[in-house]
Amino acid sequence: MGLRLDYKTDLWVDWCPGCGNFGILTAMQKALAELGLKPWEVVIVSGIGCSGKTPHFIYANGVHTLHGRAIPFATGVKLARPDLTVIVDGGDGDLLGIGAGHFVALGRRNLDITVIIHDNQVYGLTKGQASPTLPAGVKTKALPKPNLQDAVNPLALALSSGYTFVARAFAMDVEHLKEIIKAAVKHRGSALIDVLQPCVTYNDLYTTPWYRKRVYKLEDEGWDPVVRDPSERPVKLARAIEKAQEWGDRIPVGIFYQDPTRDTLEDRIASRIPSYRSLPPALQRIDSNGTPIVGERELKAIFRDRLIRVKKHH
Amino acid sequence: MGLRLDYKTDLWVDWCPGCGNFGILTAMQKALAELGLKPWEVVIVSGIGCSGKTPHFIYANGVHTLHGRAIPFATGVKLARPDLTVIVDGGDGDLLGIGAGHFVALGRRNLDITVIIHDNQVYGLTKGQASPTLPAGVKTKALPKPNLQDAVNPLALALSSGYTFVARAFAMDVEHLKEIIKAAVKHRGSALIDVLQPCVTYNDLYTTPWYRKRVYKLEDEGWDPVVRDPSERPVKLARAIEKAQEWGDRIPVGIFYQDPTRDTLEDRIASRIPSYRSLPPALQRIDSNGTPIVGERELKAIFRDRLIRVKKHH
Amino acid sequence: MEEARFLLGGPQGAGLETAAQVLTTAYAVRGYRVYSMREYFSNIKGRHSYILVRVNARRLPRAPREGPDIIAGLDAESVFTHFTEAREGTILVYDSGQAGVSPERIPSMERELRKRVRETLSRGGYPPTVEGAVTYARDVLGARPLPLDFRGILGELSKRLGIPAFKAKRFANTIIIAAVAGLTGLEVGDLREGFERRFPGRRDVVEGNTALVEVVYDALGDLRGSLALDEPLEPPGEYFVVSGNDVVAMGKVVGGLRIQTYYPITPAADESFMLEAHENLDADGSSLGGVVVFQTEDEIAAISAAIGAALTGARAATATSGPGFDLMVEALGWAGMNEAPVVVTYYQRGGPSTGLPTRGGQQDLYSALFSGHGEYPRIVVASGDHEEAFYDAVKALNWAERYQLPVIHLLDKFLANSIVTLEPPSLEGVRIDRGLLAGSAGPEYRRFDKSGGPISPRALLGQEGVVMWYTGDEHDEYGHISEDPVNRREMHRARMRKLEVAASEIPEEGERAVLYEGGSDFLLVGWGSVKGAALEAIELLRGEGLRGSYLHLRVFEPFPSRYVLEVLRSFEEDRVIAVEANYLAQAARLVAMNTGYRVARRILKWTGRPIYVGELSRAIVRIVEGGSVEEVLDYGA
Amino acid sequence: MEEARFLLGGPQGAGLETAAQVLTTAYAVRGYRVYSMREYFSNIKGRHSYILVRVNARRLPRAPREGPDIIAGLDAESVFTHFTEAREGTILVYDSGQAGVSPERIPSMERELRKRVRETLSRGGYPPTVEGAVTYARDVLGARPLPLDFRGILGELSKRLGIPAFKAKRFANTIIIAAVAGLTGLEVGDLREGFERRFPGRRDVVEGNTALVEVVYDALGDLRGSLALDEPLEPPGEYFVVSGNDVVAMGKVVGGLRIQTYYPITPAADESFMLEAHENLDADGSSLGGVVVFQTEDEIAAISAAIGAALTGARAATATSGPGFDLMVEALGWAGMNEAPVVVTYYQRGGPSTGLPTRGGQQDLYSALFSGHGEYPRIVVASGDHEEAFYDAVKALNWAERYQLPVIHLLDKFLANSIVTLEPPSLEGVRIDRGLLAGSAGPEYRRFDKSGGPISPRALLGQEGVVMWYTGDEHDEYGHISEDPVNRREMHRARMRKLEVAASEIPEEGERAVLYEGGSDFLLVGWGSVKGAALEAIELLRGEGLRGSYLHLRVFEPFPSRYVLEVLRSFEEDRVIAVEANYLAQAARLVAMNTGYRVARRILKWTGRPIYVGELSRAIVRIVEGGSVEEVLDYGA
Ligand SMILES: Cc1ncc(C[n+]2csc(CCOP(=O)(O)OP(=O)(O)O)c2C)c(N)n1
Ligand SMILES: Cc1ncc(C[n+]2csc(CCOP(=O)(O)OP(=O)(O)O)c2C)c(N)n1
Ligand code: SF4
Ligand code: SF4
Ligand SMILES: [Mg+2]
Ligand SMILES: [Mg+2]
Repeated sequence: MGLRLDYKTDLWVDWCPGCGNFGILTAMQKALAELGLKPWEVVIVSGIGCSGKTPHFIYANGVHTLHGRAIPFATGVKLARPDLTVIVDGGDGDLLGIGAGHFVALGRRNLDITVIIHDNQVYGLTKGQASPTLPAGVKTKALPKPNLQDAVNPLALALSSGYTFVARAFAMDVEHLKEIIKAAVKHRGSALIDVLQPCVTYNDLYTTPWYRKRVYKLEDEGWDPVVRDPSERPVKLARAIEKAQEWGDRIPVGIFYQDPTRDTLEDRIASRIPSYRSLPPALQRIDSNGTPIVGERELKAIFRDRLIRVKKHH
Repeated sequence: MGLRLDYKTDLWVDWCPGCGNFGILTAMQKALAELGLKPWEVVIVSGIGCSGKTPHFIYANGVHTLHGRAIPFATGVKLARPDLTVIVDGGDGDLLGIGAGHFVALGRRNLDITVIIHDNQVYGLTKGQASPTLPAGVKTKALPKPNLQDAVNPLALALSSGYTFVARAFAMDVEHLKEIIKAAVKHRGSALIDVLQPCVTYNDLYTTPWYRKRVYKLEDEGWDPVVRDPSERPVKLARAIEKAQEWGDRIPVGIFYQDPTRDTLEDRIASRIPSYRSLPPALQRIDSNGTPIVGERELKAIFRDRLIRVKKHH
Repeated sequence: MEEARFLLGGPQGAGLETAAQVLTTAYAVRGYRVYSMREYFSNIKGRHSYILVRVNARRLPRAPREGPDIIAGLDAESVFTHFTEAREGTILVYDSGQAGVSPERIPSMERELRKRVRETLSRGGYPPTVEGAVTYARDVLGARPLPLDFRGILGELSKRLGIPAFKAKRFANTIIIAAVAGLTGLEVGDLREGFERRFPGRRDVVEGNTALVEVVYDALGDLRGSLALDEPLEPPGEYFVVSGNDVVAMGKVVGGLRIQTYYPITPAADESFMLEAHENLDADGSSLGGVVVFQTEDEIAAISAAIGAALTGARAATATSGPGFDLMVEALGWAGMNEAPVVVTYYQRGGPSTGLPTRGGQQDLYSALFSGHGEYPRIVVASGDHEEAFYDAVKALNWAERYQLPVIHLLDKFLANSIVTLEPPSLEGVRIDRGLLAGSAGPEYRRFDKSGGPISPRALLGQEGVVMWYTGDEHDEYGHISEDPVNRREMHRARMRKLEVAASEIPEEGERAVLYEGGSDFLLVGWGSVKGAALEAIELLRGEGLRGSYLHLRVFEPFPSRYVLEVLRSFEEDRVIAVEANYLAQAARLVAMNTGYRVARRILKWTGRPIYVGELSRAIVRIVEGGSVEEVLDYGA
Repeated sequence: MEEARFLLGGPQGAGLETAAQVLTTAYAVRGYRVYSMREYFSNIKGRHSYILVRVNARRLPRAPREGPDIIAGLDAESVFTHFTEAREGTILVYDSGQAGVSPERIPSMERELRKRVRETLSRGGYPPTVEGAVTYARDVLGARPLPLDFRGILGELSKRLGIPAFKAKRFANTIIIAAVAGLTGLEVGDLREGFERRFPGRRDVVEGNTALVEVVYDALGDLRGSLALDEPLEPPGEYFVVSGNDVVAMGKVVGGLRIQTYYPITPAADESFMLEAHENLDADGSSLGGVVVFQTEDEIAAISAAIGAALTGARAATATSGPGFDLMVEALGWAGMNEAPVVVTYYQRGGPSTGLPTRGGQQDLYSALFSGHGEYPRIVVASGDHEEAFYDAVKALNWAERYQLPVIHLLDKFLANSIVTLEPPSLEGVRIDRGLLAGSAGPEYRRFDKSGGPISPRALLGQEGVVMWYTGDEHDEYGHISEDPVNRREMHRARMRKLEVAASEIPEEGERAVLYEGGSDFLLVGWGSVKGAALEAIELLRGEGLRGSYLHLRVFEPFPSRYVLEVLRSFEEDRVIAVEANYLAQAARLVAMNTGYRVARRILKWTGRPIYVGELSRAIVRIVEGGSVEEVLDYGA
């Protein structure tokens, strides 16, 4: 296996034939190629679920983590190497159920990470239980009884949490999704893409034909998601949240909100640690030939506020 | 210690003198008394933090749980005894940091629980670190450097998560807070009250005088929070979220949103298990004099779909 | 013959699970005892899956065993995966239409296996095709190939039913079910009953399948009935056909469970699914109540909500496996500190981390016993088979309330996913023990009153006229925070002493450990689902003149130290062998911790596959007769 | 005198922590060795807190010891809490203005203590007042009361400084600092330096405090210098005045830590605070880089982010205590499975659950060793004192990378919160060992290549020209999911074998266990901060003719089985005594698990307070001479 720039691995992709994840995978591979990124400059971090397998199918660094924890793992990678492109892939259960706390926290930070939700309204890999995006009262194939719990709206949640780029896309419209992924990666700050992803095996309600009939593009209606001045934020945010409620006969996709006026977490760290951008944690030297860079003299200098000189002969 | 109906215990309340928690405690005690609830019909569930000690100071059942986990513990209590009044007290770190995932999940369920956030923008009991409601760039007393991370808006988060009663109050206006607590307890469904709670020891920015100058009441401006028909939801929700952004010279308190038109989780369970309301899990008989109610005959009857009759002499 | 064994393979999603249920039911209807286990990938569709079924005319088989009488493959991958498992006389059923397929044309096959298959075949000079593998099995292993023309059979079906070919294809998995059933002499009506059970109310499916069975039976020709089983010996009137997951759910219902919280995870979720499907406890038209089955946002919430419910007096439990259990650890400590009766049903799978999520193992004993900071009492009980699992589920609920502490009930994937014919369990002697309740408590009530001993009378949240407090902090008798050193010394001691009470009440011999005596040539020491393989291996070796015994460890906390040491000392030290499905021999090391006795010989397996009877007995022989001290097993695809 | 010991008490928030720092600094400036520890409630303001300080002219005291030369109370509660600790000659400093206060008038006092005080005093016929307690201490215990008029002293201060009384009151805690300093003969200038350190840049505070010291010195009159210490013996030129938290932070900086993630928790958070305050590694004007200290939303995120960072090659760690560690368990297993070098600094506090969050204990050894499902290698090292903690922090970072696994560094609250004068540690021989790196890897790179042995060459995320995969599932050499049984057998074995490599490289004797030989009358077996008390108790008993030794367990995984067994066997079995601050004697039970040797005698303490030298030595005598087999300690308020 030589280094490849088409972002494909030679593994068998073991999703069910017809699964929406294929669309997401293709869109990601194309977006990365078009962005001209080198595979080693990219880290794909995923949770657990059908969606969690995504990194194995992409020829770039892949970190397939724990259920719900892709965001914090990705956060560590990004903090240590802010120059890398870090993308999170997770299921709806993964990111909005068990991982909802991290999802909210990332929004608060505006760390420059792109989060892609594989939103299929079910727990795919555990055989079709209801996920946090499945509405109450409906009964998908594998449920013994209609769903007891109600759905959370991923876009509204992201907007309330502080994400500065919030979009929705449809997995089966690969071209459109690809463009949104590119925009999200280029955006500086936390970006969220909620991808409507048909699960052919367990979700017999929200199917590809069902979506095809309903999905329309925000940009086709002249939606302007961009915050050009911080003062616009409250209104644009509220409007985006209102728009995000639209669901039923017509389902908008596209970029709902984008605020490039906020500083990122990396910016704030750099304002405190001047060397942060040029020498981030992973790239600093810590030894020279095995000898610690911080030797006895340096230790005393760094922690001089804890060092006491003993007064002799008083 | 006899049974008391003023909801006071004889423990020393060990918060710092002047702490906003005293206001919350008094408001709760008064609200419970005015609601005419018996102490054993009420369960106060808390997390860990200065706020977490609240149940010990209230003469009613108290469950002081783990950091961030008050909501799931309370959920278990309420599911098993839907007739009890269950109130959650938690810190901002507790409910919106480590517990944010549960906070979101409760909104999705609309279980009839009241959640009170002791919002002091700091981690009180661990000595004043930044909490998830402290804005970026500010430096409260105990921080070595200005805060790196940004604040989440508790109201917007609650609204996006599905809470059907969302309010804000000021700890030092006990009468107003008390009324809001009463309204929240009476509301059927998940209720959130974000209480602005000055921490005199660690929060030298958002102090009582600071708030006093800024706080105003929504009801004084004729704000109508109530959803009277499901079709009103998207608009009222968006307006409430927009209103929740207001912060600075003027800070609104009061009920931002109330939607009594949604069914609760208890309603949905009762629609599946007919005996749920009359004989909830905790009140069912499981034995008679030590003999299981489900005996050999009943076991076969309940699981008849797994029972095979052997064909003899074929 | 007394017993028949068969292996059915095919892609995940093609109906192997159905096959296990249908076949087990069909044999049960005829009064046979059946054990069937299933192997599958962490994948929804397309990867290889198989079931291993043992049907016996006399008694319930207890473990997987090598040497199938039939290997039936739905696809080429099944043939490549299993042809080396054939032995003299094994009938190898395969699709003659796939004969030319090579491993390279099967993308779902794992690299490692593909490589091994190529090597095996090329070493023997066989072509790397299904044909080659079948020929290898015939020539080298003595198998009897039985090619069936799947396409022709389905064509015949579509003709008989008058349905288009693509619809007929949906019944494909029934070809191998029918082949197995036909070879062993099952009647069409028996299988039909299996399909009716599996697809209640779906007439067309039942009809289609039944029709296909007839077509296949025809295709078998002379071979039909060639592996006919003996008539079953005095079968009882009824069997439950249930998995390990199912029996735990049934035990919990008998034990009075009223709230089950869970977050989906393999191999635990099916238990909750079973409970939810039976949430209304309806017996002959009258309602005995209902079980609330609640899917939470994560495992932290699952255990927390279960504890909250337990405080109100509802019997409450949650079920999970390793990754979920890890997340429950903090709240488990809260339950320990607050003397809350909660049950965690812990299904072990292949670890560490996500590991082999659909495979099995016994790696989580330390985790169950020691996870969590601080010291608090817990009871840990491990089940060895379906029957134990049923009764243990009841016991766990009783112990939790009697000793007011968390009880961890350990099972594993091998048990959870194997389906057996179970005689309806006797409930004679099964009691509900709610422990010490403070039914008439009043305003002076103190939840943690230790004046009467380490176990305090328990009032319930919501009980009229009583108020109480709970806190994870060290507390006084009222449940209010206390940091006083003297209070602390006594409270901590009182909590820990509850385990001594439990130890004094739960017998070591028979309940905490069971010795199956068969002779003193060797002693196997095992736990959990090692039981089945151990007992069968001992029986097998008895035929070869080696007489062994099995010490089955059941309760790890409180540990049956006295009895275990006594048993161990009654055997020659070099004849004592630990058998476990893990790397560390965890139970054996716990024996050392508790008794000082170090079991020096061991047979271990950690491939994620269960221990087979044959490989175990061969390993025993190598230790007892060959002087080996450690054997690592790895049978099974 | 060679050593002075004093106890200073007062309400939380009134400056006891400041007192510890100021006094330690002041004595250090004079060349004394100081050990000071602090007890406090889980409360921000108002509950009782105290520090215990030992100042020695010759060598560093290692543990708390009974019999203070001075007990100085800021308030009445301090007197009630500590008067029974006085012994012959103890000077009891208290506020004469509080003489009439009774326990009932002190709401912050815990019920249990209030009751004990009443009982003690009434049994002796003393009134339940401060006066009564002081008189009791004088009459019954031989203490020397030293009443000071706090109000008068502060009045004098407000006069001297020309500030209003309420402002003068803020300096109140300095009264007892000054009393202690004055009695032991410190000069005003020494204390001043202490204040300057504590309040850098805050002149008014320094001036006010210094002025108050002068007022108090005047008030002491003749008693000033009455407890004067010997001149210190050859002090080095410099000391670090540091807590256990501080030294770990310093060790981490030397060890090359570049990312510390944390979620606030007592008693771990101060370590991260120390790191954050020194995030820019500036030495003499030139920058050596920076440490990113990142506060996460919870502990799950803390460990996950640390692991993520570690994969990029940044040395990464997190610090927590029990409740937080519980939450880290799942991700720790991921690190084990993925051979990720991450360090968890684990500060033990009083458990279980929230327990005694500001008190200490050694209850978390099992948790560190066994938490988490499945089997994976980890190294667990426990530090016994500040010096060990410093070097262990460096070692932990090295081992993590050398063996590519998680390393857990265990400390406890006793060590974390005690402040000592530490000789600047020598870095001679301290190396940075980054293990096997795949610096020149290319497209053919396989992260889990085991062809060269169990440790694979490690490339870093983001390394040019290299791509790699990680997964918590069982995986092949590339890091792609594999469920193949043969791959599994080998991968799991290879991971576990890394511990054998570590065991072969890290010496048992001296590094994994240390024997402090002092004679064969008894052998104490302990770990962590038992070390200090054990060594001092041994010394104390030597004076009484009993010659004992101490076996200090340092690394619990890989366990130094061979050496430990050898040492244990060289003592009479009935002279071997486990000493631990827990209920279960966890380390002793681990010895049995690993060696089969059961330590049958034990001295335990679980009140949340540290083991004192005196109570320990008395317990040893009761075992060695009195035939006792178990002693439970409970000294300390
Ligand atoms: C802590 C933990 N709990 C549960 C699981 C089991 N599990 C595996 S995948 C999954 C859910 C998958 O659903 P989702 O996140 O929506 O992803 P999808 O499969 O639909 O892509 C769960 C619960 C796990 N791996 N870890
Ligand atoms: C799992 C866990 N992590 C950390 C802690 C330590 N801890 C105790 S209180 C607290 C935060 C308190 O802040 P907040 O929730 O805002 O409550 P407040 O004290 O401000 O009322 C923390 C982190 C803990 N108890 N448990
Ligand atoms: S189960 Fe659903 S989400 Fe998973 S691979 Fe199949 S179709 Fe896709
Ligand atoms: S620290 Fe702050 S929140 Fe806590 S008791 Fe004191 S004032 Fe209140
Ligand atoms: Mg999903
Ligand atoms: Mg707070």
